Amino acid sequence: MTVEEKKCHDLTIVSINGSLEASSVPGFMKSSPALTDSQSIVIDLAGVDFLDSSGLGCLVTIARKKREQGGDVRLACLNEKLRRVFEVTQAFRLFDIYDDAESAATTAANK
Amino acid sequence: MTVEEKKCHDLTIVSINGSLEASSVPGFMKSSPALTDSQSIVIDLAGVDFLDSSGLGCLVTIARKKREQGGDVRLACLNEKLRRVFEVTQAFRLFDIYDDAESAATTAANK
Amino acid sequence: MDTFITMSFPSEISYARLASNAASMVAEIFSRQVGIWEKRQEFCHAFELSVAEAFSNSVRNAANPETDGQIIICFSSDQNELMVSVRDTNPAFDPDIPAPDILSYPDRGYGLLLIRQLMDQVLYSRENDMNLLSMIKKAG
Amino acid sequence: MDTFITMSFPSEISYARLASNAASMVAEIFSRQVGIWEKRQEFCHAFELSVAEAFSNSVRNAANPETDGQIIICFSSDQNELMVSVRDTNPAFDPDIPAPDILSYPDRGYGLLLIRQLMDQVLYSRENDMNLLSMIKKAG
Ligand SMILES: Nc1ncnc2c1ncn2[C@@H]1O[C@H](COP(=O)(O)OP(=O)(O)O)[C@@H](O)[C@H]1O
Ligand SMILES: Nc1ncnc2c1ncn2[C@@H]1O[C@H](COP(=O)(O)OP(=O)(O)O)[C@@H](O)[C@H]1O
Repeated sequence: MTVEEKKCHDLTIVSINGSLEASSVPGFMKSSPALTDSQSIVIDLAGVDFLDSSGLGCLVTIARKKREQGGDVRLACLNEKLRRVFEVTQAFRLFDIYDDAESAATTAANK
Repeated sequence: MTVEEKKCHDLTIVSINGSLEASSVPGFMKSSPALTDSQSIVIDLAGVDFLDSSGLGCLVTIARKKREQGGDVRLACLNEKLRRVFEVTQAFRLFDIYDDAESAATTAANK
Repeated sequence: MDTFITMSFPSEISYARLASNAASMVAEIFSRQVGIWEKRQEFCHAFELSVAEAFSNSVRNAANPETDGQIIICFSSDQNELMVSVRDTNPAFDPDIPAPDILSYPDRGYGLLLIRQLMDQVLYSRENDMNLLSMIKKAG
Repeated sequence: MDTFITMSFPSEISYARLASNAASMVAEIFSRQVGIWEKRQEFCHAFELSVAEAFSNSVRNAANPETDGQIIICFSSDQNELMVSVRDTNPAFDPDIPAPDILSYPDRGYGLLLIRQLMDQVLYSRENDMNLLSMIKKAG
């Protein structure tokens, strides 16, 4: 799993490539300070082919921590498999989910 | 495995996508009449991620049949794994191998 | 149902992806064999994710990570369904543990929920001091 | 060397890719563990292809395709090497069969040649009426 960061409309977009699962979650959480600070971010999941319950738990934790600090996290580009995970666990209720990272960033910046 | 055909300099380029191995060889041999007629062809292996001894045997057979009929077969775009198979079996001695399908077709057409 | 594939792995998280990929490939072969090729993606994902969850649960909840407990995965099928079972030497557990309350932002507890939702039937039993979690999905 | 993974498959060609993919993944995990990550691609390919060849040989040369012979694959390792062994119930064979003469355009006979070239050591034995082909590659 690799993680990249870029700025878009003053927002950080964190892009993950690979699978977000039990064995890669610890590395992901350490990959970027943007995941734990109070700033809003977009997480681009276009490159994520597989997400398990640990990966989901880690995204939920990021959302909780951001919101406790007044920030937010938006998700972009979930493939069919990822959408299914968000549906059957009802986790879609916790996230704004966008078709692409740019529009997620634009919407967030305009709020 | 999927197979596509296109014309380039009057030559047929057959492009394979997927793996060429014991279980896919029979389907491949039936996929196109260009593989067994007397005309020269280029086989583009850019999309082939895996080749086993059955796949190699099938390419050698195509070369033999073409040459018996006065035609030829050129191979293009072998990745590292495929090159290794051609090297350790010495099969590179039977084929002209090109970096891309276009130049294979151009060279063949100029002969 | 006949068991046709058996796999035995060390109880280590590094093998979870191997086990779940294998499950996805078995499901793909089954999808072709029984003629449900058009819904293979959903079918394969159910097996891939369920085995990933069951396997990582087995690793995480091992009573004694030092001893050599293996995780054993079996695939069985007939024309109508594919079953994967995961066996470990862990303490017994309750497979019907309720789903967590999503609105309280739980950081865990989604594993068995995902399995129950993606599979058609989940059976749990305790045999010879081992947990046996069997997960079945119907072709139809 | 300790055997750490065992897999048992039906003797059918549709499982060849599953077996060879699994071998490649085991080799990748081993490459990380023993610190030969920079040459993992060659290492994984050797296992992927050797298992593909051994597996399809087992399927193709079954004496009695109707009876339920399983193909059993085991992985063993120590710090210095990774070994995969493939066991089947076929008639005995000669693993040292000479390489075919490439200039005569042979359509087959490359399988054991590939295995011998890609692996560091190939051992063959006959045990309990089964063929056991063990293929070893050194980390160093
Ligand atoms: N294979 C297992 N061995 C022992 N306990 C298990 C096993 N699988 C699940 N459990 C128990 O069930 C609980 C719920 O599992 P799960 O729904 O996957 O959520 P999580 O693993 O995130 O807690 C686990 O916390 C554990 O106590
Ligand atoms: N598992 C096996 N069981 C029985 N015979 C085998 C087995 N593997 C190889 N052989 C024998 O060795 C021969 C050479 O195998 P190989 O080098 O892979 O070439 P090919 O399979 O193309 O003939 C086979 O034709 C077969 O007679």
